[in-house]
Amino acid sequence: MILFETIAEPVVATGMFTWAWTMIAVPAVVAGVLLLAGKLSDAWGHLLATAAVLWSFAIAVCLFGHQLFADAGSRAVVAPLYSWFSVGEWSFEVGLLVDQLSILFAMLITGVGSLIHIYSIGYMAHDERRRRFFAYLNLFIAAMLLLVLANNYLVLFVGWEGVGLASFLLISFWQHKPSAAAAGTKAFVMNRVGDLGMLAAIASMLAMFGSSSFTDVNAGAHGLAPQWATMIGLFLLLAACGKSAQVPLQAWLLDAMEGPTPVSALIHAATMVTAGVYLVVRSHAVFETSPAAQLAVVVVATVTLLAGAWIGTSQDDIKKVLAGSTMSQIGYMMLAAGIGPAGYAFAIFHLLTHGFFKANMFLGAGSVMHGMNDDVNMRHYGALSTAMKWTFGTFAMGYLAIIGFPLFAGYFSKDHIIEAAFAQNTFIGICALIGAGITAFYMTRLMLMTFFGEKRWQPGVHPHESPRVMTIPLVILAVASVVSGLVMNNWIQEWLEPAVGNHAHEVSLVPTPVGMATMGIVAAGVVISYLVFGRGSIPVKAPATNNPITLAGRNVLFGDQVNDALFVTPATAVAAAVDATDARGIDKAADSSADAFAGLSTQVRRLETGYVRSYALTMLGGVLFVGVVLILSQLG
Amino acid sequence: MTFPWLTFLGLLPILGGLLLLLPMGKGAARLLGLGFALATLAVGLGVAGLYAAGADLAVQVPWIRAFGAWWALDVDGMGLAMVLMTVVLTPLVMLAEWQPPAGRWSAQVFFALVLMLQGLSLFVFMANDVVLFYLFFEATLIPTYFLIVGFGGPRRRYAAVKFLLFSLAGGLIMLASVVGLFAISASQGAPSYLVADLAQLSIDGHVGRWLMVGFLIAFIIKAPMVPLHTWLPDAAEHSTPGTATLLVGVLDKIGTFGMIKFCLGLFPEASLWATPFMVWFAVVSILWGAFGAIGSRNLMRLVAYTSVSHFGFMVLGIYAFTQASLSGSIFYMLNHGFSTAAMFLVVGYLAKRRGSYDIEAFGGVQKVAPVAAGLLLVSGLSALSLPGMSTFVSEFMVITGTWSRYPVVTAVSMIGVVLAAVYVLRMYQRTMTGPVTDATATHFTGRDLTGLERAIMVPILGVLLFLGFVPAPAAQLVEPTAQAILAHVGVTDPAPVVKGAK
Amino acid sequence: MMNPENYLILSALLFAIGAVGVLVRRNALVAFMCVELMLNACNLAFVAGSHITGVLDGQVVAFFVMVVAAAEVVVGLAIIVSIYKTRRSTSVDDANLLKL
Amino acid sequence: MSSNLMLLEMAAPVLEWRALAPVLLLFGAACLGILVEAVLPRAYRFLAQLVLVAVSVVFAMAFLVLNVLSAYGGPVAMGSLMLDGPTYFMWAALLVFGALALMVFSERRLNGGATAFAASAASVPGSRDEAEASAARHEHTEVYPLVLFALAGMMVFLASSDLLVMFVALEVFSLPLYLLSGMARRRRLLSQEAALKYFLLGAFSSAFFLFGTAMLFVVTGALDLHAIHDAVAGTTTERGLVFIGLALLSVGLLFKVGIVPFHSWTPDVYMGAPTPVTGFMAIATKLAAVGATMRVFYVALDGERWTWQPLLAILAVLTMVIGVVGALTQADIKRLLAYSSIAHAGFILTAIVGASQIVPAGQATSAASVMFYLVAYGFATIGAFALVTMVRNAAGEENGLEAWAGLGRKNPWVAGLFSLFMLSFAGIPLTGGFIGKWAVFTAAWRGGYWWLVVVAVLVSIVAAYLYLRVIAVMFAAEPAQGTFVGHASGWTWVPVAIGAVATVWMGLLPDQVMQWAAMAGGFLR
Repeated sequence: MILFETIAEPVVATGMFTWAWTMIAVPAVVAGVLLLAGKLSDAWGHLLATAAVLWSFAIAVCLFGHQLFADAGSRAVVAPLYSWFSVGEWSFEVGLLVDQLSILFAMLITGVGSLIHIYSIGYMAHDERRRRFFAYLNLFIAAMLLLVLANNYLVLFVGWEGVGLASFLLISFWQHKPSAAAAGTKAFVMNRVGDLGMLAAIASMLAMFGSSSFTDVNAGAHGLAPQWATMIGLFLLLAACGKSAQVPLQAWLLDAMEGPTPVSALIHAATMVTAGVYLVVRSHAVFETSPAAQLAVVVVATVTLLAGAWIGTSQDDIKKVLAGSTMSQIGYMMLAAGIGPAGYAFAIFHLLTHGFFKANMFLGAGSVMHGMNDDVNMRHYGALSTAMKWTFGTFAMGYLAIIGFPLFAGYFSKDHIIEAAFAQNTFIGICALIGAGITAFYMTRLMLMTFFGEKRWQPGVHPHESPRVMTIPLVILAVASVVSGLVMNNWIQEWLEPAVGNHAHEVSLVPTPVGMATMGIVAAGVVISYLVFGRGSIPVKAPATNNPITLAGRNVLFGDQVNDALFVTPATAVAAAVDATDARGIDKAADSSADAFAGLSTQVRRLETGYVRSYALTMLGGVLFVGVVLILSQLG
Repeated sequence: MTFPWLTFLGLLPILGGLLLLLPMGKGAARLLGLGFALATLAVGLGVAGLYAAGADLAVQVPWIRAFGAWWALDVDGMGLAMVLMTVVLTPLVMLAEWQPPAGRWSAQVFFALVLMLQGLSLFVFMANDVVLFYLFFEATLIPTYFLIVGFGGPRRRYAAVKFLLFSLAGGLIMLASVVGLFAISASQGAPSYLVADLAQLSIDGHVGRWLMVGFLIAFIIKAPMVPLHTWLPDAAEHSTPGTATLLVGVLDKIGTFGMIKFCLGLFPEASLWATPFMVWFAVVSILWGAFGAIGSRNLMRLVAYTSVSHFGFMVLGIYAFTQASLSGSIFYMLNHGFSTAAMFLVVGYLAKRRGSYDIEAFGGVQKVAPVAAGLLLVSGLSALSLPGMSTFVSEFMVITGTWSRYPVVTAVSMIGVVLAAVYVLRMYQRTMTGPVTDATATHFTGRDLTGLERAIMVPILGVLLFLGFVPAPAAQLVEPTAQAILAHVGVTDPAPVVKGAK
Repeated sequence: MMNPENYLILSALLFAIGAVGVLVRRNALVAFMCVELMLNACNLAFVAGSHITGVLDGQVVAFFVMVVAAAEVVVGLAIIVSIYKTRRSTSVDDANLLKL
Repeated sequence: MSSNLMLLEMAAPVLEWRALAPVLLLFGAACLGILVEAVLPRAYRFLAQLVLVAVSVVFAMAFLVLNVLSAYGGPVAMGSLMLDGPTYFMWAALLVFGALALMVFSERRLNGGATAFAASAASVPGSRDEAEASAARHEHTEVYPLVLFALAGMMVFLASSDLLVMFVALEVFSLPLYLLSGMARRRRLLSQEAALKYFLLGAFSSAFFLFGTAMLFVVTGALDLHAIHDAVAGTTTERGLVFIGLALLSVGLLFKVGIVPFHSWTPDVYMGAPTPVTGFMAIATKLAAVGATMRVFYVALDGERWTWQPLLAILAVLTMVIGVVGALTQADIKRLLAYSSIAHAGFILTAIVGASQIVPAGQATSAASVMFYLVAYGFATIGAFALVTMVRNAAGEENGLEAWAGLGRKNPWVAGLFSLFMLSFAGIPLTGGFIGKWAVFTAAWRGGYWWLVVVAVLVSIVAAYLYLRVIAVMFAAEPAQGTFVGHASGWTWVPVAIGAVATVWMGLLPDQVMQWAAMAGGFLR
């Protein structure tokens, strides 16, 4: 379906919109200041950083307000900043596109980002490197905003890599832990694999269109040869897989939980990992030109949503359960994005609600850990609902939202996706449905293991509620988890239509048959989970099992093993082979040719016997030689 | 006649170097050396200013009349980029090597050799006559040899000889081509070694190919490309960081510089003929170098191997024959100089404290020397071409430019981008992170980088960051060279496939 | 009268004998005498050549060569005698310190 | 000597005194030098010889310049000598190198007040005679007249356009060199052995030269080169004799140049001879022999070029390879330089093979390239051998390469200058050696011998290692015990300095010398 003509050309920024760049610049500059100023800024660094994000948030809100009251045709605004470079026929501008899609992201990023900054003031209070943490967070905010506000793929890519860097820095923030350092490296490298897709996509766009701006690509996409449309689509999908931890590039996300919990909440739940979804939606014109690429997205998404859920069922680490859940939920978003125009708005819708409730739950988990001496093993929790009332209450809101309890945020956003999936393909729909059930199962398991049942606290642990600076963000996010679905349900489709070219569906609060089925499945999941985990006691050590499903889940579906077997081991072997070839092949050849010359030299020197008569003989031989040569040259 | 700025620019450091050979106090020698380097920097910037103002800087005086060789100097965008890189890096290297390693030759000699090397390199980048180029091309080897032999690590003799022999081998093969050029030039009228005159001859066919191959082999060794690269890791490992910086950052650029100026400039037809081979050759270098870096157990070797990989990208860009890729390659040359300098110098700082370049010898440094670790990370990020660093822009130009002509080749070469992340971050992970080892605690506690060491890094990283965000000046500087070469070769960019998209 | 070319053949033979003599004789004096024989073979060739071509120069050359040979003898003997005084041997094979 | 049967009356020979003045001055001075030895007391001989040498060389040079400036040339001495461009150029070069070499001969400070020559060459080594002569501070000032004879002989040799004159000149310059080789003060056994070998093989080779001449004479009835050229061109029947003549003649010439397989004497003689003499021989003999070789091949045998070009090409390859490879593992510096001189002869031969003789005005012929090469090589050689005399141990000169280890630390100047000369030998740019190498390769390629250039270039790579090894030993190795750099006087330092300056000058601004060479580039027939 060709929908490009519905997309309005963005207007050039005026007034408030000319300030848009400060959203990015202020956190970026603050990050630089904090890093360069060093210890001088230890005392006030975190406050400055928080202020910087609040500034960005304020701008985002103002712009959003501006757009709300502008007429639909002039909502999308482009703010050119400067010409980055140009070469040949290609020119690369740095410009911001503040349209209906990006402003939602900007608000999510800065809004959740602000809350997490505030939360972190408390969470990281005792860390001696807190200033550095805030600098990295600000760096992330700036890069993420650049990613979503860019008006062309290249600048997007800059942000894309920027968030990758920030993610690396923050995952391995506690560098003295080898596991954290390794996790950071792993995340960056696997992201880089995805980045190849991005790079290839941009290169293809340049080759195809001579430009990488969204406008040009969207306008030209319908002219693509099918195979190139598919190629570009697959490249973009690869990029999205890397950033959004979709199968097959999913393995880094669980390890990324080595980072401080606010990082997990902000980057690896609410914002960065959803960038893949943003990319696919942003590139809708390309995908619409290639059904094959769309199908690939759908397949990847479905596999991931099930895989993530599967992982979530078997992990004991609270953050890893949430991480599995994140994978799964992003799978839903990707699924929606892959479905096509029918799903774009739902993808973004779920992305936003997920941003709220998942951030909420991650911060909640952080709060729990804060009270449990940074223990993450749920088997050491239990009965925390009384010890941490605020945490429990807010976490419960998030829980209800994610399982899709009626009228909570997830109820709207996820149901729409499942419905759209059914409309697309029954099998996919069933998979999505099953995923919802599993989600309910593992989230209930998490709730039960953490907040209910008997105390399984380790000696010396005295759970306590977190300080206000941490609970207030939790409350705000909990509220968002509850209401955001209801607020946006009717509005978002229409709002996004000019930006992503979706079709507005009629949505109502009354459950459709699919919605009813979903509720039924979710209820079943909750009940089964209760039957398994709610009644008996939970062993403090994970019981040994031969159940392949559990084993696979605990081992993250053997993603690391697969990567090791397919990539790490061969790469190591190749590196060793290269080393050996250089040392024992090329160098040996060079050295032994030197030796050969030395040997030859010894032989040549033997001709100098020291006997004058042999010299004379050599001369006479020379005379004969000369004669022979002369004769031969006459013959020839 | 106007003042011969270019001659002056090249002679100034050489004179300084010769002056430094006279006996004098150590302190005075170093200050004098630095003074000459700074003066050269000033003159270099002045030349850049004149160039920007559109002044005609060309010098052309008969040099060896019997052979039609000229003392011909001129700069184009590429030349100026290399000149500026050289004049900026030299004083920094001097500051970084203010105290040469104990038990080696004196700082005075180091400074003298560095200055001579600088002057000779400047002439290489400015020479507009093939013989003149060749003269300085080979002459740079001598001070470099002594820099390795006089100040390097335990196996410096082996490394220096290997370096010199590989380079000389290439250079002498090139000499055969230089000689051949004369024969052709002389047979077609008055012999002239001026690049412009030779370019007019359009030497095609078998002769052109063979002559081109002679040049190419020299530049392949210089650049260095697999399989003629093994001298570089050894040379880097067994020289001081400052020497390695000049060697890899400046001297090796002559390889790619020469490919553009001489292979493409003099033998367009033959260069096109060599393209399929060179493109794959470049890809092999990219991957080989990257894997070599991954397998390295020594920091200097690692950086050297990364350079092999990066040179692969430069060569790929050159032989893709698009404006983007070629401009990207030239820009890459500039960036790589700074990026490698950053890597080598930081590695040098670390090794100076630890007393070893072995990766295994480090661990947990970040905890006790965060600034050193941070600078290593930033340098590493520039090596892996992170956006925001100028290296990204150039690598992007190379990749996208090449893609528009050879998508499959480019796709294979892009594996190198991932491997770059692997070798940089693994190195960082193994040396800087993790628990603080005993050795680290002993050697690094309270010994984070000094003010001078930090100050040295400022201009290097500053250039990388500035050109990362504002690459336009550099891109504009190098693009005319790329355009001229492509026009000379007679190749135009592939047009966008989808018409009217823009 | 004999064919003058026979003289050339003779001179070539003498020359060859001289050359082989240098190769096979160990005594420096004898070896040197063989060189003299070669020179004289040349003289013969010159004179014969003079006869063949009818140009008198060849005969003149012979005189020059004799003088040169005499000079060579002087120098040669000086060297051989001095080395004999040192080594008490005129075998060229004993003079074998300089090699390789 | 051009007379024939019809004209039997004797005409008084016409001699162009002014043209021949350089040669005659040297011969005269040499004869006077002999008289000095006979007449003056020992104490005054050294000074007197120096004065004689200085006066004769300076005036010879002055006449030479005068003649060049007044474009005075052509066949002289009844056609037996040809004063053409190459003659003048190489005469000048010989005079300069001869003068520099003689300065090194005069060095006495290094050796505790004695020269490098035996106090009494005639006395038995280790005998009382010798000890007494040493104690009495006797010295052989005969070396000066000997060198003057050799020098004059060389000048005649390369200028002669008559094979008989060439033969006589060959002997005139060879005989003094045989003697000089045997006069070393130290290691006299080696020195005498060198003299013996040099003499026997030299005499052997001159016999070949003479027999070759005879063969050509038999065919052509002529001795002067021009006539031979014309006659050979007209000969169709006696080709066999022409070839024999050509081959044997080449042996005599190539022996002096040091071309493989006629090179065997070189390493032994270079090693055994007193170092100043080696230095002198290394350049002067080579220069004269190359000059004469070119003259014979280009003037007399030009018509046979298709015959001898492939031959010389093969010999060039052999020579380069054997010279370079043989030097690779040498442990004695003089022997190493001897092999190196063989290699250089090979490089020179490439240009001779190219035989590009007719080029547009202002460009370099083969001869011009070769002459430039020789000059560049000569300055480096003089300097290098002068430096070799300075590296010593307690007993005297130390030529073992391992004993040179770490010389760079002990005396950076000596090691640095020696490295400069090594670099010039290796043909590294910024030295005259590079320009020379480039010039000869160019000449070879121009003559169509591009494959020879490729081979030469490949050999140069190995050659570079050879010289590099010496530099590495001096700079990179730990200093050896017991070796030191002796304190030399200006007699050594001045030639070194001149050599160094000229090497760099010819590397950087070779135009002037190249112009001279190019102007002198053609042999007159």
